[in-house]
Amino acid sequence: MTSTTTTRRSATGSVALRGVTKVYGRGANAVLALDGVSLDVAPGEFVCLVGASGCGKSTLLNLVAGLDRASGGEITLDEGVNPGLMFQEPALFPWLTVEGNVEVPLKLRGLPRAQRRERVAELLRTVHLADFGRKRPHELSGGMRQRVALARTLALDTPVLLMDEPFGALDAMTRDILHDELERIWTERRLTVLFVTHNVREAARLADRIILLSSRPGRILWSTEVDVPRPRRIDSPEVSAIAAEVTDRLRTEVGRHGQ
Amino acid sequence: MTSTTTTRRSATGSVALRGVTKVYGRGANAVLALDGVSLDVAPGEFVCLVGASGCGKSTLLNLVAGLDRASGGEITLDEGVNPGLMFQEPALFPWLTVEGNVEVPLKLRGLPRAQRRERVAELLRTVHLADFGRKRPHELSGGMRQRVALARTLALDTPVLLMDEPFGALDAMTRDILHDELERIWTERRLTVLFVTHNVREAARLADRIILLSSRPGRILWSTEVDVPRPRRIDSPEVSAIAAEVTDRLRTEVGRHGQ
Amino acid sequence: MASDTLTTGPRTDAEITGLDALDLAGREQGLSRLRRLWSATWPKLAALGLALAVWQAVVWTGWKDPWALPGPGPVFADLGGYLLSPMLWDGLATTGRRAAVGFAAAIAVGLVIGLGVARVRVLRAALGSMITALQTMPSIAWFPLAIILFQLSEEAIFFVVVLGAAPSIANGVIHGVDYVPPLLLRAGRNLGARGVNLYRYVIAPAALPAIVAGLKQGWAFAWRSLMAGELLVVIATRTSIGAQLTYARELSETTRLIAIMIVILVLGLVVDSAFGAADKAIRRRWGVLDQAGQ
Amino acid sequence: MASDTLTTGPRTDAEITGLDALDLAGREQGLSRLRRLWSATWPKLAALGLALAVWQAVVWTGWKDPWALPGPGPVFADLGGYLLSPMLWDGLATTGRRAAVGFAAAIAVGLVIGLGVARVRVLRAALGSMITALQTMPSIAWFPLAIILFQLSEEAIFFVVVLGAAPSIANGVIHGVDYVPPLLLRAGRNLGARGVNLYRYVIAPAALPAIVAGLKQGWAFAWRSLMAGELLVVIATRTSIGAQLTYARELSETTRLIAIMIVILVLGLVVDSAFGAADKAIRRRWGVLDQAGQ
Amino acid sequence: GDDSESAGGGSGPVTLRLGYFPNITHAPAVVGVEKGIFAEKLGSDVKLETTTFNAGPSAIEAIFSGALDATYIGPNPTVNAFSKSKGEAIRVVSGAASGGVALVVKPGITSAEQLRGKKIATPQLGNTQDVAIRYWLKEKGLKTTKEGGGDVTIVPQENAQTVETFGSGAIDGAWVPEPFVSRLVNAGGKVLVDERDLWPDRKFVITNLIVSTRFLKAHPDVVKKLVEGQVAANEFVNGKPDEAQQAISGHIGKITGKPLDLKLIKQAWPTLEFTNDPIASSLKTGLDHAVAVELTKPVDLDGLYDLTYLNEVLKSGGRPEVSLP
Ligand SMILES: Nc1ncnc2c1ncn2[C@@H]1O[C@H](COP(=O)(O)OP(=O)(O)OP(=O)(O)O)[C@@H](O)[C@H]1O
Ligand SMILES: Nc1ncnc2c1ncn2[C@@H]1O[C@H](COP(=O)(O)OP(=O)(O)OP(=O)(O)O)[C@@H](O)[C@H]1O
Ligand SMILES: [Mg+2]
Ligand SMILES: [Mg+2]
Repeated sequence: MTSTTTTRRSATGSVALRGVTKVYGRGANAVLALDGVSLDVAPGEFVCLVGASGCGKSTLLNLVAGLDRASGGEITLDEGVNPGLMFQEPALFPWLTVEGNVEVPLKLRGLPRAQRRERVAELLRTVHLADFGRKRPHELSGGMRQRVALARTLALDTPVLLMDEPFGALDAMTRDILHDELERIWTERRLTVLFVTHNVREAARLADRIILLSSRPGRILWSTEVDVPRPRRIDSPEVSAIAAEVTDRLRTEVGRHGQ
Repeated sequence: MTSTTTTRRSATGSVALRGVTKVYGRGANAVLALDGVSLDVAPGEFVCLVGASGCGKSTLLNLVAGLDRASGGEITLDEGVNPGLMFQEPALFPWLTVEGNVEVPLKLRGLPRAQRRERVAELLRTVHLADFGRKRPHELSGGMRQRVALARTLALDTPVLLMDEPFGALDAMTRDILHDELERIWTERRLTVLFVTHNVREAARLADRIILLSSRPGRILWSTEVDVPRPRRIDSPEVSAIAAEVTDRLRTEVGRHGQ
Repeated sequence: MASDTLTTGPRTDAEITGLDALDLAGREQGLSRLRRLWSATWPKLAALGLALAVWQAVVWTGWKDPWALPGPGPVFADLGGYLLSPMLWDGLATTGRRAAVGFAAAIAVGLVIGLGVARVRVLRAALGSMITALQTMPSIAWFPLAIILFQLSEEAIFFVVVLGAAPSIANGVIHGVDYVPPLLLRAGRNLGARGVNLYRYVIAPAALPAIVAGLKQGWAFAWRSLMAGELLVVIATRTSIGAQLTYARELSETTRLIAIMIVILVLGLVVDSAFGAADKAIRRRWGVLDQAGQ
Repeated sequence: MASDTLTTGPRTDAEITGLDALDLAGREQGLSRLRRLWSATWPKLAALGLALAVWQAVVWTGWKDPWALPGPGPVFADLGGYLLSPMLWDGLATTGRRAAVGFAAAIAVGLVIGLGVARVRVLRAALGSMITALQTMPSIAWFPLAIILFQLSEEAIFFVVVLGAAPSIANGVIHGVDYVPPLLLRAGRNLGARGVNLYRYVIAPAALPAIVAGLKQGWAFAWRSLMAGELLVVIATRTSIGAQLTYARELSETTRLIAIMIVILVLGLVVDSAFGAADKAIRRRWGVLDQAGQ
Repeated sequence: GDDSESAGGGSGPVTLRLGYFPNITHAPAVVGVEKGIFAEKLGSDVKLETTTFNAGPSAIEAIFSGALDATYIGPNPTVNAFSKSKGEAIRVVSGAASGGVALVVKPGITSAEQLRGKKIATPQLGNTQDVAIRYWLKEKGLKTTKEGGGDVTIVPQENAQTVETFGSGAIDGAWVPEPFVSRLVNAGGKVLVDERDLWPDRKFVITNLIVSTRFLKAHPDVVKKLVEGQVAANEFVNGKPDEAQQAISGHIGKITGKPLDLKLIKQAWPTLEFTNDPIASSLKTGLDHAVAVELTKPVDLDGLYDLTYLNEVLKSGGRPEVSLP
């Protein structure tokens, strides 16, 4: 196994994976979580990764985010890009107010206080939470918390957003609304988004491109461009049709493990 | 406010609400959670209750389940019917195995051991978990846990099933599969189901009838029969169309609170 | 398609704020401050009254001689005198200072050991269960060592207090650090917090509730060790509660003994409510206020 | 419509079992038993070795006279003799029995008070903070009351032990009952558990982990109270560890004192690991085994 | 409390609950118990139950609460028990031992003057030894204060700790009773003052026998037999010192788990005198001294002694009676 190299080019938001492999554990217990995944994400592209449990979606995002090291292959990000990562849970710091949470990455970057304030206010406006800055996370609903988490990630001022089932724990209505919000922010900021989901309809609603991963080992199985014009609606027949197609492929993949 | 009466008729599975009202708290803090809700559910009918947060969906189910008392109105269940209630979380007892969990209602009903065993095995087969009886809840995935919870509720041998967003916390694929399962069990056992959800598509996928509740106070706003033949598919255009219609009504209702 | 006949535009702000409003509605409620205070106070007063009544009744039966079991009357008379005497206040000052210094030292030691054990795998295996075992060592066993190390100085007292309280505090720290949700750690790292910053911004605040619980437990041990340890070095210039307690016993002053017990109990209540308030404040901020406490 | 061209039938069993298989895959792993044991043991042995080396080194410097600070050699020689003498075992038998009875009584009292306070709002307001305040009362303060109530019998010792340990246990019970997830309560009620059955099937098992934590804490208090309390009633025919400890000190038998301290520490370790094992077993069953412990 | 009532009930066999310390200054009690002298004198009608204590307070608490009928005890707790119960709870019915107290200091110190600026330990603030050294220093012109100031610093602490602190050099001397005198001497100390030299006839009380007033009223006959036992025990102790020492060592071993070193007993023995005279005058004088050094307020000791039984016993045995000053 050769070790990974993470090269950084000067540009914005592109992500490239070359034969990325990840093995957890050693010896008899070793799990091949990712097996030679190669993938190019263009700046500003919205890519959805779809796959059954344990196919290595989270592993892939962790590798791109730099929270873990690949066992082999190469991950290339643009010079100075530190991707922001969002999880299924908001992972807000309960001891800080909403403002405090959004302020953390700014503090860690050493921004002066006045600038921080301004930036926090702006970010909270972006996620429609301008009036809730002084609340604590537990005083908010799940959807609001996830929006705070989004604002906090945006505070990193990074062109690459990695999202690991960010809306998986929300109810359908809130999720619909957040889809609109995310789409708006993505367009405004020209972000590159790598979005992991179990939810095929969600993928069809959001993605420029859907990538289907196989399970154990995780490999790219199939991918498709989503050519439905935006703004889209999750109930629309076009989105439903794409969803149905991906669903069937996913089902086949899942069924393969049931025999 | 007159107090509620819960009459019990001799028959199976019908549920009737007459002007049911529920007030939480007193004085200035009082919240009118339900305001004169009347509803007739026929034996074997599958009714979905849809509505935004806080419209009293859970309150309504709790009242029918007898876990709380209405402030006014009348709830009528058939003689001897103790409705089974399922929650968004599986609410399994972590200190018991899967079998132990399913056995609890049987034990509480005083069934002898041999009969209990047989019944548990049968119920676990029903939910496709025959091989997992000796596992503990934490060793299962979310979808499997929810199936155990379903088996445990079925062990009550009740004709009325109350479900409070039972699949809300599951991923889309698992949810799809459980929709099929629930539909199968519902058909086999001729259950009456009162199913609460935020998810309009889910309601359109499952229901004979969808009832839309308004928020603060909770009232019946609108209802519709779902005439799509079964088996249905959640991505199908017919289901999507119904979902889209309900969504729009729901949005309007939600928007009303944003002004 | 039915959907075509419906609105399909992007969500309006009204829908977002409407959803937020519905989600948050009816979250906070509460009795008036005064009523809460009253409903928290009267059972305490009632319990106190009941205890006094039973005590007085037992004394009136003449079950024991008054010098063996004095009644509330003489005890409160003595307590009154005691409260007015400089002896109590000097003693409280000394004992309070010792408790503060000793407890502070115990916190320092407990934090260092706790962090070490929590983060260093080898230390955990080596010291982990030793920490709890140390809790069962009675203070008196440490007296000789305290004297060897610190002679007849107040440091000897602090030593005993630290040995009594530090294990609980260390356990609190270990528990707290162990249970920092890994998700928060990952979030913190992704936001740019590494090394010391990770401790400052994530681990320390996340472990705080468990640390406070450890401190509370440690206080009980510290105080008990102090009461014993104050006999170790009776610096006659400084009267102390621990010494007064023992002398009251040695001089068979049962009345005074009970008066001192009341003082200790009141102190315990005060300290407990201080910890309780800290705990509650944290829980409230963290949003994990228990159902029962509401 | 693209969807029409795809399969639309109900899910096959293969899909369900496939999903289950994927969901559960790679859950359990572990080192071999032997390696785990070794990696848990060597740091302890190393720590022990280090402590002994430092101790011996200090003794060799001649910093203190050997009667003030004996070295490991004489202490272990004495410990050897002590281990072979009936005195230790008689003492252990007596003290162990007292600890067992006292702790059992403390559990009973702690459970009753804990349940009462947890379920009865008035009792909580009346006694809640009193329970923790009682923890700070040193054992010696209870001696007169113990003698008044129980004369010079072993019950007086038990009384002191109970007063030491019951508050912790009660707090554990209160904490446990408070934090029973309301969802489980509602599920239990819906399944037909009311009254006693609700306690038997839901509340008691749900509160168990917190109760065990309370018991563990209570044990430390019980043991310390016992060490002090055993001096309260020295029954000539029954030697006890607590009495031996004090007499070793009174007779300035530093060697023996350290030997007894080692015995107490070992006992503490044994009891701690028993509680640790219980706790771990429960956590494992409950599925909340901590990340750090794995 | 019921036990004490039954003890006073009169009908049936009477139980006498006797306390003592496993200590050399309690030699008559230890020997009396070990050799069965009390049992013999009390006869079969009286059941003897013994309890040991390691400090005075528990014994007094036990007497107060009716858990104990009689106990051997030092002068200090005697006075406390008497005054705190307003003269009601107890009576001294016999003496037991005298002497056995000394000031042990570091070898370099040879005079009182050299104690200036030094730290001297006593067993407890305000107890007999504490008073004794303060009074002695006062007479030598050295000032002490209750607060530990003055020319010599007095450090009250447990005797066990005194051995530790003397060994580690934290104190320069101690005014303590046996066996701690001998232990300090063995640890390199030197006796500067033998307290006997400060008293008339070299006699002062170190241990006496008290009974609870209630028991005394209910069972004067039993008390008399107890006193007979005490007198007999003292006779044994004085008559067969070797055997007595052996008994003490063994008995202490049974209780503390380690026999008291026979050499230590032999070393301490000559400084003690086992007498039935409670030496009431020394108690009184000690109290006067305490008042003089401002450690106590005057206490009225009237009625503390009830020596009628002792004198009856002594008289019937043809020994000289003792009298109160
Ligand atoms: N720390 C780890 N140690 C060992 N195996 C791991 C670890 N993390 C993940 N795995 C294994 O690697 C595989 C991929 O895991 P990963 O979490 O990336 O999957 P996923 O696609 O995110 O799944 P899910 O949909 O359940 O979130 C799984 O089989 C998992 O069991
Ligand atoms: N125990 C209670 N005390 C006071 N108010 C309550 C209580 N339970 C519910 N409410 C209020 O009653 C209203 C209805 O609550 P309910 O939980 O039934 O809503 P819901 O439709 O289930 O909402 P959700 O979609 O969030 O689950 C809400 O406004 C809520 O704040
Ligand atoms: Mg994942
Ligand atoms: Mg609800």
